[in-house]
Amino acid sequence: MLGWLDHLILVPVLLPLLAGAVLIPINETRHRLKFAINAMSVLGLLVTALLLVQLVDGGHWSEDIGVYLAANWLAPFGIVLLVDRLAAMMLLLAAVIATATLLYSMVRWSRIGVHFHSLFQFLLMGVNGAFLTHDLFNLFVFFEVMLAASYGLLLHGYNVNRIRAGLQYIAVNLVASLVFLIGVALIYAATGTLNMSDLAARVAALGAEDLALLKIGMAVLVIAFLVKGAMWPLGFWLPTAYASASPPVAAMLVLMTKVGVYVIMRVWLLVFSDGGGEATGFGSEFLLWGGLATVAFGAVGMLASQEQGRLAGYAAIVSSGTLLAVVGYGQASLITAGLFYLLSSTLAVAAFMLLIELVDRVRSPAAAMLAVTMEAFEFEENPAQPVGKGIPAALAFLGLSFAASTLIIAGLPPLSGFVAKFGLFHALLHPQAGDAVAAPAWAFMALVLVSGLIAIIAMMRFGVRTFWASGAVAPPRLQFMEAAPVTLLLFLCVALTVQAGPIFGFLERTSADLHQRAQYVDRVLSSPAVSMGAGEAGR
Amino acid sequence: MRRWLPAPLTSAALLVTWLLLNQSTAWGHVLSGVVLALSVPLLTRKLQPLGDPRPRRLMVLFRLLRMAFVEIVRSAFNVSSIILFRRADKVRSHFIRVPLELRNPYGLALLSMLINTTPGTVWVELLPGTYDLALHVFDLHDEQWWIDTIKNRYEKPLIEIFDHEVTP
Amino acid sequence: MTGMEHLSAWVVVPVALLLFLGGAIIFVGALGLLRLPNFYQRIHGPAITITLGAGCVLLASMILFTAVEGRLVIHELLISAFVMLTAPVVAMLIMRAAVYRDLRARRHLGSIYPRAGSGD
Amino acid sequence: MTLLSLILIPFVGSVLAAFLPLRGREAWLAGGVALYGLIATIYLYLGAGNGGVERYEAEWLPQLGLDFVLRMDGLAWLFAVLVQGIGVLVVLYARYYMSPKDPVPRFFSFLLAFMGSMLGVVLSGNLIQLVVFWELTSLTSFLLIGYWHHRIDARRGARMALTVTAAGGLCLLAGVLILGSIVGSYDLEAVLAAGDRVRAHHAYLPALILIALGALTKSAQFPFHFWLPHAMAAPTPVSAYLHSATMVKAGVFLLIRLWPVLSGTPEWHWIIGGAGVITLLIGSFNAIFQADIKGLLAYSTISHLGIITALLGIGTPLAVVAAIFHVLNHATFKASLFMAAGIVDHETGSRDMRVLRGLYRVLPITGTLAIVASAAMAGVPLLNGFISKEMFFAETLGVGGPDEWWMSTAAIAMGMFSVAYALRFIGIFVGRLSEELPKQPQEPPRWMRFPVEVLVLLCLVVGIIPGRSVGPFLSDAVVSVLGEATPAYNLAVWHGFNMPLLMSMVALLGGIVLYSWLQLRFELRNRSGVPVRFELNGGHIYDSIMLRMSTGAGALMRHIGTQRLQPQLLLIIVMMMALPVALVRPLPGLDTMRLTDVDLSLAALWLIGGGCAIGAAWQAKYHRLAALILVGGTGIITSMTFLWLSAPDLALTQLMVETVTTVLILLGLRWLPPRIALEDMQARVPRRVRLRRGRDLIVALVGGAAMAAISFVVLSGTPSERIGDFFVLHALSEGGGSNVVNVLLVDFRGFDTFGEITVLSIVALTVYALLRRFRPAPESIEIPAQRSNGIDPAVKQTPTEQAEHGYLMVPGVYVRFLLPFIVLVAVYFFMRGHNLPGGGFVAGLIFAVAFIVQYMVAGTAWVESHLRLRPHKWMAWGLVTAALTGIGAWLFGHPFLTSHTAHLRLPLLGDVHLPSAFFFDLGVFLVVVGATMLILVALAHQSIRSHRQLPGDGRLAPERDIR
Amino acid sequence: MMSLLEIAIGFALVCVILAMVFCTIRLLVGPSAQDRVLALDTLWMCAMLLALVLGVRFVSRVYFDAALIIALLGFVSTIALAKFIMRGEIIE
Amino acid sequence: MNLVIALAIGVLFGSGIWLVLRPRTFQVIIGLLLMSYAVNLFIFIMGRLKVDRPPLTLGDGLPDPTALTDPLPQALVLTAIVIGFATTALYLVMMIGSRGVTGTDHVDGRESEE
Ligand code: NA
Ligand code: NA
Repeated sequence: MLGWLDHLILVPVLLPLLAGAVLIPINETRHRLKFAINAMSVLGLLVTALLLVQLVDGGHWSEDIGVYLAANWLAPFGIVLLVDRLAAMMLLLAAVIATATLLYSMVRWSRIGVHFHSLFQFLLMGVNGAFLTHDLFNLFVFFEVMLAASYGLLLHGYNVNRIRAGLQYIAVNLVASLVFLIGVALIYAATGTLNMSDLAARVAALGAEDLALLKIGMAVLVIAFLVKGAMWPLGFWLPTAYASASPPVAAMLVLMTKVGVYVIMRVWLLVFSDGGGEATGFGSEFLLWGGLATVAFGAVGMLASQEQGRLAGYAAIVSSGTLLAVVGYGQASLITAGLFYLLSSTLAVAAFMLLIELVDRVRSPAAAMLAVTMEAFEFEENPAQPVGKGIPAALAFLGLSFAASTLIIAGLPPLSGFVAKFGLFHALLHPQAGDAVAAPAWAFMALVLVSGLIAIIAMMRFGVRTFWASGAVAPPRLQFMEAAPVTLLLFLCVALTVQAGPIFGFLERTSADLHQRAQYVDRVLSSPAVSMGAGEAGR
Repeated sequence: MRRWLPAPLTSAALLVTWLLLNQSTAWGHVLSGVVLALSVPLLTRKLQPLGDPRPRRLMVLFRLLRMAFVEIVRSAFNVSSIILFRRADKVRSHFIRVPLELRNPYGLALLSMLINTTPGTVWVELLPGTYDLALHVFDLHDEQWWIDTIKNRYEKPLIEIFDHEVTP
Repeated sequence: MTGMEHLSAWVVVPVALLLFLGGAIIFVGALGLLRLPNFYQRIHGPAITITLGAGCVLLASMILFTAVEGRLVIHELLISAFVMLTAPVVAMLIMRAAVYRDLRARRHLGSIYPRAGSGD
Repeated sequence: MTLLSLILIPFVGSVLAAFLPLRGREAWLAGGVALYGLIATIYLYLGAGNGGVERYEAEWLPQLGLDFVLRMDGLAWLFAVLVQGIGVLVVLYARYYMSPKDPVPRFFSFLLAFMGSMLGVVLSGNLIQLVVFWELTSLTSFLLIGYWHHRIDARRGARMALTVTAAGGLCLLAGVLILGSIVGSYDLEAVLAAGDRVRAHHAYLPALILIALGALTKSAQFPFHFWLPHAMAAPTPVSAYLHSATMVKAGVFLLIRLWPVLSGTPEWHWIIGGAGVITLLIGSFNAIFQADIKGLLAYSTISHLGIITALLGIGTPLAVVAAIFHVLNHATFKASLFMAAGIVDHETGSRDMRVLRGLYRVLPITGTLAIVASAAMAGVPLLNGFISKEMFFAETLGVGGPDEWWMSTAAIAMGMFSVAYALRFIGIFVGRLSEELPKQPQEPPRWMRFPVEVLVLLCLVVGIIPGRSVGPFLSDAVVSVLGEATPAYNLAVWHGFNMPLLMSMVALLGGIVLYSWLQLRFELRNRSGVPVRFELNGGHIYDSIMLRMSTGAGALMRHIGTQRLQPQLLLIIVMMMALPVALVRPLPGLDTMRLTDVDLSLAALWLIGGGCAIGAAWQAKYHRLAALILVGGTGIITSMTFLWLSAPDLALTQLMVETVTTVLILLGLRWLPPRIALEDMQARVPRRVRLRRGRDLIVALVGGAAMAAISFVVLSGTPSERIGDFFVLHALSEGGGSNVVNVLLVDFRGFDTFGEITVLSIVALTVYALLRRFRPAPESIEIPAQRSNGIDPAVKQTPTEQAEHGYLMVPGVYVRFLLPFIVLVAVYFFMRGHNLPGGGFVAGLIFAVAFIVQYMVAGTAWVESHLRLRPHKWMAWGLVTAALTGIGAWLFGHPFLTSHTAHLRLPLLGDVHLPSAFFFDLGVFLVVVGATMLILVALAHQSIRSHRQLPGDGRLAPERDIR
Repeated sequence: MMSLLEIAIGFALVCVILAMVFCTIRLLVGPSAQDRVLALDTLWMCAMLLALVLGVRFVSRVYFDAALIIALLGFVSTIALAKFIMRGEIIE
Repeated sequence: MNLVIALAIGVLFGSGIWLVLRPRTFQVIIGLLLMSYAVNLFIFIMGRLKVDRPPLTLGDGLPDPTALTDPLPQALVLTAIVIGFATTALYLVMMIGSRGVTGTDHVDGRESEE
C-alpha cells in the first residue's frame, strides 16, 4: 500500500512545478511575493531531500530503494521514479545549491530579467526529475526541462557575451539532445524497453544482433551524457557558458554538469556491472581514459585561463573528468571516494562561482556599480537597489572564502577537497583484495596530483592579482545576503571534512547499492501497483 | 436574441460542421453541437467586426452557385487543354481592370471566391483607393467580354444578395 | 481491404472513373505549375488541381464510404468547404505579393499597373 | 588533552587575532599562546621525555585508516620546544618590529596559524595528517611572505614558495600514500615498525623519491633551493621564524622521522646525500656574494640545511645525532642573526651590505650580538655551531671508505665559504659609518633586542657546555629515532687533536684567506652577484617555467580546445559515429538480401522529401526563404510518411507543428537582414574554406550513410519482445481510450507529457523574457516594403487600415469568418483525442493558429484591442490543471497521475465516461495554447516596438505588456 | 470489378505523387520566391489529396483527419509566406 | 519500404549535419529542423514499419498487438516533436537576438578570422 511517505519521492518534481506554474502569472513588480514563493518551494525541497535521505538510509523501504510507479502502471510499462541513496544524496545536493543560489540572487539577479523565479523552479524540477527517473525517455524529457530552463536562466540579463555563449550552449545542447534520442531509440529497438532496471534485467539474455544494437545505442547515448558532463573533447561549451552566465546561474550550471555524470554512473553501473553477460564492463575503458583526458584538458585550461569564470569552468571540467574516470574504473571503494569528491567539488565550485562577482568588486569597487548599470541599461523596471553598503571585514571574508574554495578545488589540506583526493588515492592504492595496483591507477593519481598543483598555481595567480596586486584600498561593498550563501556552501565543505567519517559510511553504502544490480531489478520489476479493483491485470 | 445568438448563420453552419465532423446525429452530439454553436461565436465575436453574413435572396444565391459550378468545370477543362496542348508563348495572360459597384465585404469575398475557384482567373486586389478589381486572366481573348461577364453574371446577383443595406 | 470486396459495379465504376478523372486533373494542374513559362501563368495550374481534382477525389471518397459503411458519409463536404474558403485567400495573397515584388523590381506588368518607379 | 591544546590553541588564537577588535594587543595574544604552548610542552616532558610517548587519538575517517592522532616522543618534543620557544621570541621581536601602519591583526593571525600547523607537523601520529599540516605550513608561509602584498617581490616570493612547497607537498602525499599501502596503515608507529618490509618492497623507490621531493622542496634543497632567497621579502620576524628556525626544518624533520623506515639503502644515500652535498656547496658559495643581508642569511640557511640533509644521507647513526643537533644549533644562531639583520634594517632603513658600514659605532650591543652569532654560524669554537659542524666533518670522513676524500673536501670548502660569508656579514659593523643611510640608526628598544640576547646566550651555553645543556633532550630525541641503534656519543667542545679539528682549522683559516682574496680581487664588499656566470638560476628557471606553462597552455588550448561552435558540433557528430565503431565488436552486418525491397510510391515520396532536404541544405546560406520553404516540403513528406505508416497522430501533430514553425521562423526572419551573395562568390573561395567544406561534406555523407545503415539494420531485424504490446492490450480496458498513442501520452506515460508541457512553458517564458530586451539589427528595422516607399500603398497604412479598407479587406473576410470554425475543429480534435487521432496538443496548436491568423490579417494592435488572450495565465492554468489532475489520484490513495474514469449517466446524453486523463489533456491544451501564443505574439510585438522607435534614438519606447 | 477500383486508386495515387514531384521541382527551381510559395501551397494540397486517396485505398477514416487539417489550416503557412514576400513582415 | 525509409533518414540526417556544421545561424536552425525530422523518423521506425495498422483499438474484444504497429515509439516521437518545436523557437529568438546585438549572423557571434 502507498504510504504518504512514498509520495515524498514525487515531491522534488511536483513542488517546483507547481511553484513555477503559480509564479508565472504573478506580476514582476511583486518581487517579495515571488521570492517568497520560490523560497518556500526551495525550503520544501530541502526538507524533502533530508527526509528522503533519512528514509533511504533508515530502512524504510526494502533494499533501501524507494519506488514510485507514476500513474500506477507496473514497471517496466509505466514510468518509474526511483530513490536510492545516490538519488537522495543528489537531491539534497541540488536543494542545497538551490538554497544558496536563491539567497544570492535575492539582492539583484532575480530582478534583472523577467520570470527568473519560474525558470529557477523549473530548472530544479528538471534536475530533480533527472535524478529520480528510472526511465530513459523520461530522462530525456527531464533533461530537456532542465536545459530549457537553463537556457532561459543563462540568458537572464541580456548582454553580448551571454547571447554569444547562449547561442553556442543552445546549439550544442540541441544537437546533443538529438543524439540522446537516437541512443534511446536504438536501445528500445534492441531491448524493447526503456526502464533502466528492465534493461539491466534483459541485457544478459540479448542475442548477438540486439546486443550489438544495444551497445551502439549506449555508445551514442553516452555521447549525449558526456556533452552535458563535459568530457573532452565534448565539453568546450562549458567554460564559455560558465564565464558568461550570471553568478547564480553559473552556480546552478555547476550542479547540472554533475547531472550528466550522475546519469552515466546510474546507467553504467546498473546495466554494465557484473552480471551483464557479454555486455559487462562495456565502455568502461573509454570512460576511464576519456575522464583522464578530461582532467588533463581541464588542468591545461585552468593554466591558460585569463578570467575567473573560465577558470572555474575548467575546474568543473577537471571535476567532471575525475568523476568519469571514477565511473570507468568501476571499483566500489573508488566510487565511494568519487561521490565524496562529487559533493565537495560541487559545493566548492558553486561557492566559487558565487564568489567571483563579489571578488571582482575588490578589483575595482566601481565594477559592481557598473555591472548594475550595464545590466539595467535596457531594463524597463529599474532594479530596486544598488549594491549594498560595505560590511566590516568584507575583504577578509572574501579573501578567506576565496582561499577556502581554492583549497577545496585544488584538493589541498585541510578541507574536504583534500579528504576527497585522499579517498580517491587510497582507493586506487587499495584495490580489491588480492589485486595489484593497476597501471591506470598510477596515471590517475599522477593526473589528479598534477591537476591539483595546476589548480593552485592558476587560482593563486588570480587570488594574488585580485587581493594583493589590485591596490584596492576601500573595502568592497557587500551585502549580507550575498555573503551568506557563499558561507553556507563553504561551511558545508568544512562540515564534510569534519564529519568525513559518517559521510564516508553513507557513501560506502551508496556505492555498495550501486553494485547490486539484482537488487534494483528485483525492487523495480516487482513493485506492486495500488489495486484499482477487479480485472486490472496491468496494475 | 441578438445578444445570445449574434450570428445565427454562423451558428447554424457550426452546428452542421460539428455534426458532419462527428458523423452522427446522436443526441449527445446534437446537444454538444448546439452548445458549441452558441458559445463559440460568442467567444470569437470580438474579432469579427463584420458580424454575421446576411444574404437575402437565397434563390439568387443558389442560381449563382449553380452557374459558377458549371463555369468552374468548364474552365477547368479549358485550362487543362491549354496546359496540355498549347505552346506556352501562345497563351495570352493579362491583367485587366474591372470596376465594381459591389461594396459589401461578404459580397466581395464571395465574388473573389467564385473568381478564384474558377480556373483561369485570379483576383489580385481591389486597386488602391478604388473599388476597381485587378484581375489576372490566364488566356485573354477579349478584355471587354471578361468585364461584362463578371459584372453581369457575378456582380449583379451578388449586389442583389448582399448590398441591401448600404455599406460605406 | 475491409468491406470493399462486396461493392457493386454501381459503386465501383463511378468511383473508379472519378479517381481516374481526378488523378488526371491533379496531374495536369501540377504539370501546369511545372511547365508554364511565367509565374502569372503558373498560378492558374494548381487552381484546377484544387477545384476539380480535389472535387473528384472527394466525391469518389463519399460514394465509396457511403457504400462501404451503408450510410450517408458526406463529411468530405467539409473539406471542400474549407478548401473553398482558404484557397482564394492564398491565391489572392500570392498574386498580390508577386505583383508588388515585380513592381518593386521595376518590371512591367501591363497597363493597369503604372510602370513602377513613378511613385518615387 | 594537553597535547590537543597545543594544536588547537594556536588556531583559536589565530581566529581571535583576526576577528577580535584587539587594537594592537594581538602581540600579547600571540605571545600568550606561544608561551602557553611552551610551558605545556615542557610539562609534557613528563610523558614524552626519557623514551616515553604521549598520544592523543580521535576518530576521523576510520574507513580509510585516517584518524586524528597526535604523538609526542623525544624528537617531536624537541621540535615542539623549538617551534614554541622561538615562537615566543619572534612574537616579542615582532611586537616592536612591525610598524603601527601595518595591519598587525592579520600578521599575528597568520603567525599563530603557522605555529599551529608546524606543531601539527611535528606532532602528527598519522602520515596523512602530517601531510595535511605540512601543506598548511606552506599556505601560512605563503600568506606571511606575501604580507606586504603591495610589494611585487613579496607577491612573487610568496607565489614561488607556495608553488614549490605545495608541489612538494603533493609529491609527499603520493609518497606517503604508497608508503601507507606498503605498510597497510598510515599510523606513524606502524610505519616506523615496518622499515624492513618497506625497503624490500618494489614500490620503495617511488615512495622514497616522492617523499624526498616533499622534504627537499620544503627544506630548500638543490634543485629547489631557489624559493628561499625570494621568500626573504617577508617581514624579518617571519624570516627568522619560518625560513630559518622552523618551517624549512620540516623537510629535515620528516627525513629524520622516517629515517628508520627509509634509510640504509644506496638510493637513500645517493638521493638525500647527493642533494645535501650539492646544496651545502651552492648555498654557501652563493651566500658570499649576496649584497642583501637577508639574502646572505637565506643562502646560508640553504647551506646549513644542506649540511643536515647530507648528514642524514650519510646514514650512520652518529650522523643522525649530528643532524638533530645541528637543527637546534642552526635554529638558535640563524634566528638571532635574522633578528639582528632585522634590527639593522629597521634602524638604518637598508639591508644593502654595499651601503652598510661601521654600524658598530651606533649599534654596539646589536653589533656584538650579531658578531657572536655569525661566529657561531662560521663554526668558531666555543659556540654551538662549532660542535655540530665538527661532528659533520667527522662523519664526512667515513663516507666512501678511508680513501675517499671528496665528501670531506666538499665539507671543508663549505666551511671556508661559510667563514667568508660570515666575515662579509660582520663587515657591516666595521669601518667608518656610512653616510648614505636612509635613516639615522640607534639602538632598538630594549625588548626588541631581548630575543637576540636570549638566543646568543643559548649559542654560548650550548657551545661551552653542550652535554649539560641540551644533552638529555638531544638524547631523548635521538633515542626516539634510532631506538636500539642509538650510538654512543660524547657532546663536548674538546675531543683532542683529530681530523675534524684539523678540518675546522683549515676551514676557518681558509675562509679568512678566501674572504681577503675575494675582497682584493673582486671588491667583494661592493658586489651583488656571483662573479662566475651561473647559468642555473633557479628563480629565473622558475619564472620561465611558469611563463612557459601559461603561454604553452594557451597555445596548447588552441589545439586541444576551441571556443568556436562549429568544431564542437563536428566533434559531437564525429564522436557519435566513431564511438560505436570503436567500442562495439562485432558491428551488426547489413542484410544485403533485403536491399531490393523497395516501395515505389514511398520512394517517389522520399525523392521529394530528400530533394527538398538537400535543396534546403544548398540554399540556406543566401536564400533563406527558399530554404525554409524547402524544409516545409520535407515536413509535408514526413507527415505523409507518418500517415502512411500507421501513425495518424504523428501526422496531425507534424502538420500543425510544420505550420506553426513556418510562421515562427518567418516572424524571426523578419529580424535577420538578408545575406547578399557577393558577385564573385564562387570565384574566390580560399583553399582553407574549400578544405573545410570538403571535410564537412564527407562527415555529412558518412553520417547520413551511417544513419541509413543503422536504420536499415533495425528495420530488417526481428523485433524483440517489447513493452509496446502491453499498451495495445491495455489501452482500452484500463486506460479507457482506444487511441493507444493518446492513452500513452496522458496515462501510461503521462509523466513524460507532464515534462513536455513544462518544457514548452519554459521556452515560452524564456522567449518572452529575451524578447523584452530584444534589440534588432539596425538594418532590419525597416522592412523591404518600407524601403521601396511609395510602390506599395499599404506602406502608408496602419495594419488596421490595411485590414479595413486596404488589400487585406477581402482576405480578412475569409479569415475572420473561418475563426469559429477553426475553434470548433480544435474542440473536435480535443474531444476525440482519447479514442481517435487528436488530443490536447494538436487541438492546442489548432486553437493557437486560429488566433495567429487573426493577427496576420488584422494586425497586433487591432486584435489586442479587441481581445486579450492572456497566454501567461493559460500556461499557468494548464500546468496547474495537469498537476492537480495528477495529484487528484492521491485522494483515492493512488500514485500521481493514476487515471480514474467517472461513469456518469446524464439525461439525453446517456452514459458518459469522463476519464481524469481528459482533464490532464485539458491542461496540455491550455499550456500549448498559452505557450504557442506567447512565443508568436511576443515575436510579433517586436514589430510594434520598432515601428514606435524614434529615428536617431537608440532607446525604445516603453512597451505594453502582452499579459 | 475489384481490380478496376484498385487500378483507379493506383492511378490516382501515382498522379498525386507525380504532381507532388512536379511541385518539388518547381520548389527547387523557383526561380522567384512566389513560385516557391505557390509550389509549396500546391504541395500541401497534393498532400491533402494523397491523404484522401490513401483513405480510399485503405477504406479507413483515419486518413480523413489529416486531410481536414490540411484543408482548414494548410493555408496558414502559405499566407504567412506570401505576406512575408510581399511586406517583409507577417504580423504588423 | 525499409530501404526507402532508411535512405530517407540518411539523406535528412546528412543534410542536417552539413547545415549544422555551417557558420551561419540560419543554416544551423534549418539543419536542426532537418535533423529533428530524421531523428523523429528514426525513433518512429524503432517500432518497425506497418502500413495501415494505426494503434487504434476500436474493435470489440481483445486487441491483437501483433496486428497493430508499436504505439510506444509514436508516443515518444510526439513528445520529441513538441520539444523540438519548443527548442527551435528558442534558437530562433537567440538567432535574431544575436544578430541584433553582435551585428553578425555567425554562429560564434563574431566573424571568424579567416
Ligand atoms: Na481562379
Ligand atoms: Na671518506
